[in-house]
Amino acid sequence: MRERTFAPSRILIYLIVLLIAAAWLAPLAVVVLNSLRSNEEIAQGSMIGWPQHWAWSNYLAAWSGFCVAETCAGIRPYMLNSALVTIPATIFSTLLGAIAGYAVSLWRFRGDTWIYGIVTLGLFLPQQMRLLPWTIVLRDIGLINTLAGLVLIHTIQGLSFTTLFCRNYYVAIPHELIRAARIDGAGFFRIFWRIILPLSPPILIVTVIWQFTHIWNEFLYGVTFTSGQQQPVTAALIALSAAVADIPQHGVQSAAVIIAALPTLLIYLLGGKYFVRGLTAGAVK
Amino acid sequence: MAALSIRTLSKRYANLEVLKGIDLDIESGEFTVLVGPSGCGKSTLLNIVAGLDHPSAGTVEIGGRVVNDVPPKDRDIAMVFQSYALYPSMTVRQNITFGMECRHVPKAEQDSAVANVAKLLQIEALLGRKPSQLSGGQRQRVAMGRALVRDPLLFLFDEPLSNLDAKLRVEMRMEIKRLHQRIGATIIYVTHDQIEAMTMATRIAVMHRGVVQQFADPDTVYRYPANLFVARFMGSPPMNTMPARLEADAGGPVVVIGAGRPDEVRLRLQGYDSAAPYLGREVVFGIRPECIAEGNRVFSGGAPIVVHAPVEMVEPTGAETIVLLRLGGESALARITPDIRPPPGTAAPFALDTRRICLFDPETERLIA
Amino acid sequence: MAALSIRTLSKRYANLEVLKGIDLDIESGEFTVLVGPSGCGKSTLLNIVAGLDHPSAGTVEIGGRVVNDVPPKDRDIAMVFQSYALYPSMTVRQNITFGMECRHVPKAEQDSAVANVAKLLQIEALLGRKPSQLSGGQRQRVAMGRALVRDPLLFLFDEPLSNLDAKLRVEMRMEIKRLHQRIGATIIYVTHDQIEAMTMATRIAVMHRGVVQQFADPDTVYRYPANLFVARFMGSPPMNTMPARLEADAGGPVVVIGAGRPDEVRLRLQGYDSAAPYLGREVVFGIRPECIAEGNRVFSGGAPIVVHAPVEMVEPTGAETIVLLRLGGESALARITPDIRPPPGTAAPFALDTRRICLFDPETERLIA
Amino acid sequence: MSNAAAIRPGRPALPEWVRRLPEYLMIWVPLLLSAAHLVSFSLWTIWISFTPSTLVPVTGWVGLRNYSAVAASRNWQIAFDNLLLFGSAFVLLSLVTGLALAILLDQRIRGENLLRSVFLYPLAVSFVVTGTVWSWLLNPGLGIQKLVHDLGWTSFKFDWLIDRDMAIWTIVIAAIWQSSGFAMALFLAGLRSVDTDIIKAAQIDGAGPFRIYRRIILPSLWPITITVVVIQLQFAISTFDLVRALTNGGPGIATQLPALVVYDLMFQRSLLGRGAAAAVLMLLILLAVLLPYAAWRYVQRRRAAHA
Amino acid sequence: QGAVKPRLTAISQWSAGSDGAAITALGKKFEEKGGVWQHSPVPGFTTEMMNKLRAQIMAGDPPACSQLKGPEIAAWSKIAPTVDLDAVVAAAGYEKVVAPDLAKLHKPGGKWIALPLQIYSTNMLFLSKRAMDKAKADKIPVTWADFNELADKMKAGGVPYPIANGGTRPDDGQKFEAALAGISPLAYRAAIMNLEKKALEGSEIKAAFAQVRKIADWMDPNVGAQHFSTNLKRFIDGDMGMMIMGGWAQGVLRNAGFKFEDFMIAPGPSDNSKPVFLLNADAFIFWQRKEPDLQAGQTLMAQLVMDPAIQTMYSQITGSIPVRTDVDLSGEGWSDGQRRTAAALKDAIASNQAVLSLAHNMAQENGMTAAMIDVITEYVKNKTIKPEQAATRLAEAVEGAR
Ligand SMILES: Nc1ncnc2c1ncn2[C@@H]1O[C@H](COP(=O)(O)OP(=O)(O)OP(=O)(O)O)[C@@H](O)[C@H]1O
Ligand SMILES: Nc1ncnc2c1ncn2[C@@H]1O[C@H](COP(=O)(O)OP(=O)(O)OP(=O)(O)O)[C@@H](O)[C@H]1O
Ligand SMILES: OC[C@H]1O[C@@H](O)[C@H](O)[C@@H](O)[C@@H]1O
Ligand SMILES: [Mg+2]
Ligand SMILES: [Mg+2]
Repeated sequence: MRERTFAPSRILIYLIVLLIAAAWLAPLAVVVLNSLRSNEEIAQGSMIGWPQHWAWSNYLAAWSGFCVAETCAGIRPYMLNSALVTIPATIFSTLLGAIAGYAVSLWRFRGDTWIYGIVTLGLFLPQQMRLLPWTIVLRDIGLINTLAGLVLIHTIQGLSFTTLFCRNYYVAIPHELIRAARIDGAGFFRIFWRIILPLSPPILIVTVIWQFTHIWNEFLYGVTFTSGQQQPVTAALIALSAAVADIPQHGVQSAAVIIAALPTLLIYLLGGKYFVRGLTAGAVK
Repeated sequence: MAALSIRTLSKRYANLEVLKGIDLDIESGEFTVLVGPSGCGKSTLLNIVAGLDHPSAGTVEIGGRVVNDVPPKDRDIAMVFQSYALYPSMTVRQNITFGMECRHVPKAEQDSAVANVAKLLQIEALLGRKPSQLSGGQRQRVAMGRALVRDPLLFLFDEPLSNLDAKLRVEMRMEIKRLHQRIGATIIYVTHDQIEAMTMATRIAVMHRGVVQQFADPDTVYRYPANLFVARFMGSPPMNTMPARLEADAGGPVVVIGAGRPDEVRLRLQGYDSAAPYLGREVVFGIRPECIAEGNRVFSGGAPIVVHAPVEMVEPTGAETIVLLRLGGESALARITPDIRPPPGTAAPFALDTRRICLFDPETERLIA
Repeated sequence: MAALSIRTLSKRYANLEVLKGIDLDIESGEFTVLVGPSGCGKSTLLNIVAGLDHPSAGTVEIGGRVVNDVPPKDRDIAMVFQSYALYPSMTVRQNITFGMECRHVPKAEQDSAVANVAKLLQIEALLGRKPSQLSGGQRQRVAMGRALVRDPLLFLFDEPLSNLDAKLRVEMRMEIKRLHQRIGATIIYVTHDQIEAMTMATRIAVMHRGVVQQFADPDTVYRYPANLFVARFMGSPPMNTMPARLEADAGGPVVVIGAGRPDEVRLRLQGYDSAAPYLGREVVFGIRPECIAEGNRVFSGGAPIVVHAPVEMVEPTGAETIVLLRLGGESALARITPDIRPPPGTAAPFALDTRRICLFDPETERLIA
Repeated sequence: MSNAAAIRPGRPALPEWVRRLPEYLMIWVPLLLSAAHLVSFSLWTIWISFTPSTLVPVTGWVGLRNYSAVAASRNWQIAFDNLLLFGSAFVLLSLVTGLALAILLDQRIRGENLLRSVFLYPLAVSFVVTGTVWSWLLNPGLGIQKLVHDLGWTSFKFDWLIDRDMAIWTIVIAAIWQSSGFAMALFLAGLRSVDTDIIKAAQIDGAGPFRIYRRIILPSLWPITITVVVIQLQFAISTFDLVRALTNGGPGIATQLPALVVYDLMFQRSLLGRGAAAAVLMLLILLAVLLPYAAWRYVQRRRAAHA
Repeated sequence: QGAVKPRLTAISQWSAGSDGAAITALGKKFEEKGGVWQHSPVPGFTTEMMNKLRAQIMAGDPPACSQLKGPEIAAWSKIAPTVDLDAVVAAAGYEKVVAPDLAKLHKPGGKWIALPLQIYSTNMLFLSKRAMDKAKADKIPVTWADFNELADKMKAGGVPYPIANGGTRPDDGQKFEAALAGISPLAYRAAIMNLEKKALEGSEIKAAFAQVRKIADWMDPNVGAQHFSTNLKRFIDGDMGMMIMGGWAQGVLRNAGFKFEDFMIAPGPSDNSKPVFLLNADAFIFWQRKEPDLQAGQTLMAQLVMDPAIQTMYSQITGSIPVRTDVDLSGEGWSDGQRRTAAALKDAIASNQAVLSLAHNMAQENGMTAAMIDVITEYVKNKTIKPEQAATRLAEAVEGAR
């Protein structure tokens, strides 16, 4: 099974794994290579190719050069917008999900299964369906066209995932721990803060990774509920890719894609190890 | 004054009735041991007393006040959980002080309390460690420390020594007993260990299927088990029980095992007057393994009855020898001195201490005498 | 022929040496019990024998063949895991036949083998169930069945009864012993239960910190523990050990406990000739609790030495009474008959069986005599 | 210890519920907000599906007209068929791929950490980017086919993207690339939590690696498999950005999917009522999948409780 | 102006390329006039722009002005109050210089509420000079027969793909509308603009589909769903011959650095030899706001949009032609193609052959358009569908979407 021997079968395993890994990396490789080719070069050859002249300028253009209408600042300002939405929404949805998951799994209260069932159903509700209702809600609470509105949307919608995964993680925590703390005189919050939270890093990493990438990559709400200079980075990316009134800017577009994906890629690279570990305890039951 | 009164307490989970009308009165300063087979409701009872679970019916009184609606932290209880339930992310010291922290005890007071308890439990050197860095026995002591640092009305211990090896168990047992004697605390203690139950309790409550079968001091429980369940549950190896007839004879009542067989065993009884109504009827005869000894054993107070019985199996345990023998065709275990090992397949003489046998009604399974 | 030979076997995990040069020769048909405190390397040893783990150095021979490079399935071993390790997705029957299926045993043969084993273990009614639908004891028996259905060179049992309650344990113990007697299998059996070790083994291997401390038959291990570790590990309560002086006296060697104290205890020794070089020196004196009995106990073969000792604590366990007393100022436990309960704080007479004491070198901690 | 004192008095000044108000708020507010938004949004959509709303929501009642219009439309029919095909192919293949990857990674291979990241990283990338990049790779005139042609093998053909019958498979490919990593992570977690003693027992029983996987490990992955299936299924049903960027429903309308139809009806065609009807139909499809799952879970729990 | 500083909040989907450049230039002018320009580009598709607009309207916070065109102007004007522009329009004398069909679209209730900004014909014919050379042709095709003949010649002359084109939904729609309008502008008007049942079942529709099939057969199948702009280089290189595209392609070509010598622009084929103009006009709709500065901004914006200088500037960036028929295109900065387009528009109006583009949402509201394009795009991509079948489906689709 999990043995380290040197048999031909192991060589075969390595071969297969490396082959699949290569296939998995191919799209990334293509984007990286294209980010270093000029638009003209790409237009002449295919989308797959080795750069003839390293077009580092693509990155400059992508980062701070290209124009979205009258703003010629590349994707830089949009990155900031995305961060302003993604970071708080990730933190809020994770924290609230952790508390909700904790309450549902370890405290049991009247109606908890119902509430929990409905909340998890949220994973399945198509988001196209929610666009207009959100419009009405944001209007009524005066948050339309604000980053705060987006933070609210992503926090509430994110609760479905974070609650589900935190609950599944917390049900594995022995109830005795909570009971001991109650006997010790600790209340709901103190138990959460002092006992549950210190045990949570693996699952929090899973939810943070998940929430961060989903919110960062979201487009529909991002463009609908923000204006002008507030738009998220996905809007800038789309401006580059869906520009009909221009010849394709594949080089710059690729560079922008890479830059825009850096935060999420980094978060996966750094947190990937814990991702599997966190799932080991959750999601499974 | 009763420190704890439980009245017609019952608890049901969905379609499972876990506790069925429990009544218990525990005096202040008593050391009550709760025993019973797995799943009989011991932990459930403890949890209800602690306020961690709600009864379906009945009341719990602590110190004369009904506490059904009092949250756990206001019941003034300390509890040690079977699983230790140490807070994994806290150090030993923090584990112990957490309760005081919750109660806003001043820092200086916390420190001196920890110092006292750590000294008592010999865990001074461990105060800075996390639970994961402790051995089983050390964890156990920390869990204890968390309870002992307080001065509650009631201690609840749920199988607190179950995970220790034999040596450490003996040590801890002594320590708890000493503690009880010193501070005179009221304690309810769950265990599945016979020796613990017998040695620590002022009274033992034997539970089975959500009902208290017997609540009495250890000697009574051991010597006069209220019914067959208690008889067979207490003691290891447990009491030998077998069908028998009670016959009247010139000299008084006689228990006949394997009546009519060539190897029939007849035991004359003395002082079992309450068995009179059963004369001439079937009974269940019970005798503890230690009441069957090697043939030359002298039991205090009278010459024993000696029978020759075939030996089926012999188990020397070091401190004694367990022998599986046949009494009137029925299997029985005997505990004899370690030096004697009768060869299986032969017959050997065994001394029976008939002053300490039990008789049960085969229908009701209750103790007759 | 040795069924299993282990030569200078060692195993290290990173910087932790778990096994340190183990040598063991186990004869065909032997029932070897492996005991030792938690973490001493018992399971590791079993795993290496089974081929589930690789030794860092040394060899394992089974049936005369070095098997270091033989995969587990070709070693002809059956193993019962401490955790049962039943296949959760298979029925009881499938769990039992899985090994035969792997070995392409014909269906008819599988069926009859299952039938035999199921009858033996009384699990016929359970064959269609999944492990999750079984009680602990039933699971245990299925795990057993999986091993017993085979006819291997070697059985390995890793604490197979550890999760059972006292009653079931006794039953299973008997069954395994009977099985061993019937099929004469070679067995290595890990346990932390004293009684199991003493009653089942033909030889006991006591391990401590990756080293075999003693490998001998149960009586020898119990009676002549090779060193203080073994002395204190075996037996429950364990052997009393205390510092003492060995003095020469007109009548021969005398052990003096608490020399010079008013309550000094002097015990004359008989037949401890090998202790001669220690005359006039400090030794560690060891006596088992069952060798200290009530004053009027007669030990077979000779009048006991009777001492009056202060009683500190009394623990009636039902079947006997454990007494904590002081011998020359040193604590010691005694096991006396259940009816006698000397009041703590007073002095009482105790009979000492001096034919069965042990003396240890305080430096090397090895048995002197 | 003195027993005379009764239980220490609590803080009688504040009733229990007031003292616990913050905790009630913390539990209930987020959960209720979440549940409320889901319930009310769904109800709102159901209501809209019975109104003649077009550009913006309006009141009115058109009965089932929106539903019949949706059901009768070619787009929906194609989308529905596609969902069956795409859904089952994607779920099955990503399951198999994820499992295969997990098993491979479970072989204690060197560089596991790196490889895990390689299989997981597509999750970090937005669907829009995935769709765009795969549309480059799969476009016969730009991507793989062109590359192979340029390398000299001119008869090579890989033009699923522009082939009506095969285009749906390009979405399958991209979706698998994007999300099998998640399945892998879950399966790997599952494999890693199989009790090693059980595997050892099987080795002792004489089972080889293949048999051990087939008979011991894989059966124990059932619960995880269900989780993976449910999550991938919801992914399949709500697939939207990816198709939009990869095929935009084409060639022609060959790769329509329900989520795309909903969006198209609601926002592109400004037929809110019909779009809502399509959304409700989608929800019904979801329920058709989830209800049996919920029932299965319920039975499992019951059985576990009784065991 | 005077008291308040004019301010304009605007939404459009023009974010990149010549579209982005043009609106940016317009913004500059607005600012030069002392205004505050607050443009919010919504990248992506028209749908996203509309989502944004709808959200703002539902929130009671519409932009002062937003991009919208064709029949959608009428539709959207029903959901929120718009600005009555009659006075400014009258002041500028704009009505006189706007084609009447076009003017109608921008005053749905009889009052001006929106202003067209630029005009494209969606059926312009772009010819690659190099491909023409390969085919040894120099005559610009006038009818579909000419067109087909030239395509054959190109094929024979070594142009692998006589037709250059994109494969998006509007691209496919354009092929059809160009074919039908070129075959019979009357049938187009009846079938597509007026949705007359008889016309929809007429033979012209089938003929148009047949012509579309020919066009599709001449295209590189690998184009798939790419934008037309992906293959502009191949077009210039003579790898591809002709492109039926809106005038904006000129802007894109110029923006990409190609020269006027490399290609020619002419009105799309017309079987009666008189130019057919498939009208596509971008416009701004003005939403009612109470804020004086926004109102001032709206007035300023309206004036700018109608200003011939601004329209000139705008069209020269994007490749469109001005809405105003009185702008002189003979001067510098205009291409032959634009001049031809302008001339064609004049001729087409005169001969009643200026019709509204279906593919670019001028002829019908979005729902109807999308239903019709569904049929067309499927037909283009699926060569097993017969023209007759397609015609039937088109009629059915119209019924279904009504
Ligand atoms: N939350 C629950 N829902 C349903 N049944 C429960 C629940 N908690 C406990 N039970 C059942 O109640 C019975 C009593 O449980 P309890 O934990 O009190 O047993 P116990 O006597 O402490 O056993 P053990 O000696 O094994 O600890 C058991 O049969 C158990 O399965
Ligand atoms: N894979 C491993 N890596 C590092 N240390 C290990 C590993 N496996 C076991 N050990 C260590 O080796 C020692 C011996 O372990 P082993 O399981 O053999 O103990 P044991 O004697 O069976 O104990 P127990 O009675 O508790 O089962 C322990 O200290 C354990 O922590
Ligand atoms: O496809 C690009 C073109 O689409 C047309 O519908 C718009 O009116 C133009 O402004 C735009 O440049
Ligand atoms: Mg319990
Ligand atoms: Mg072990």
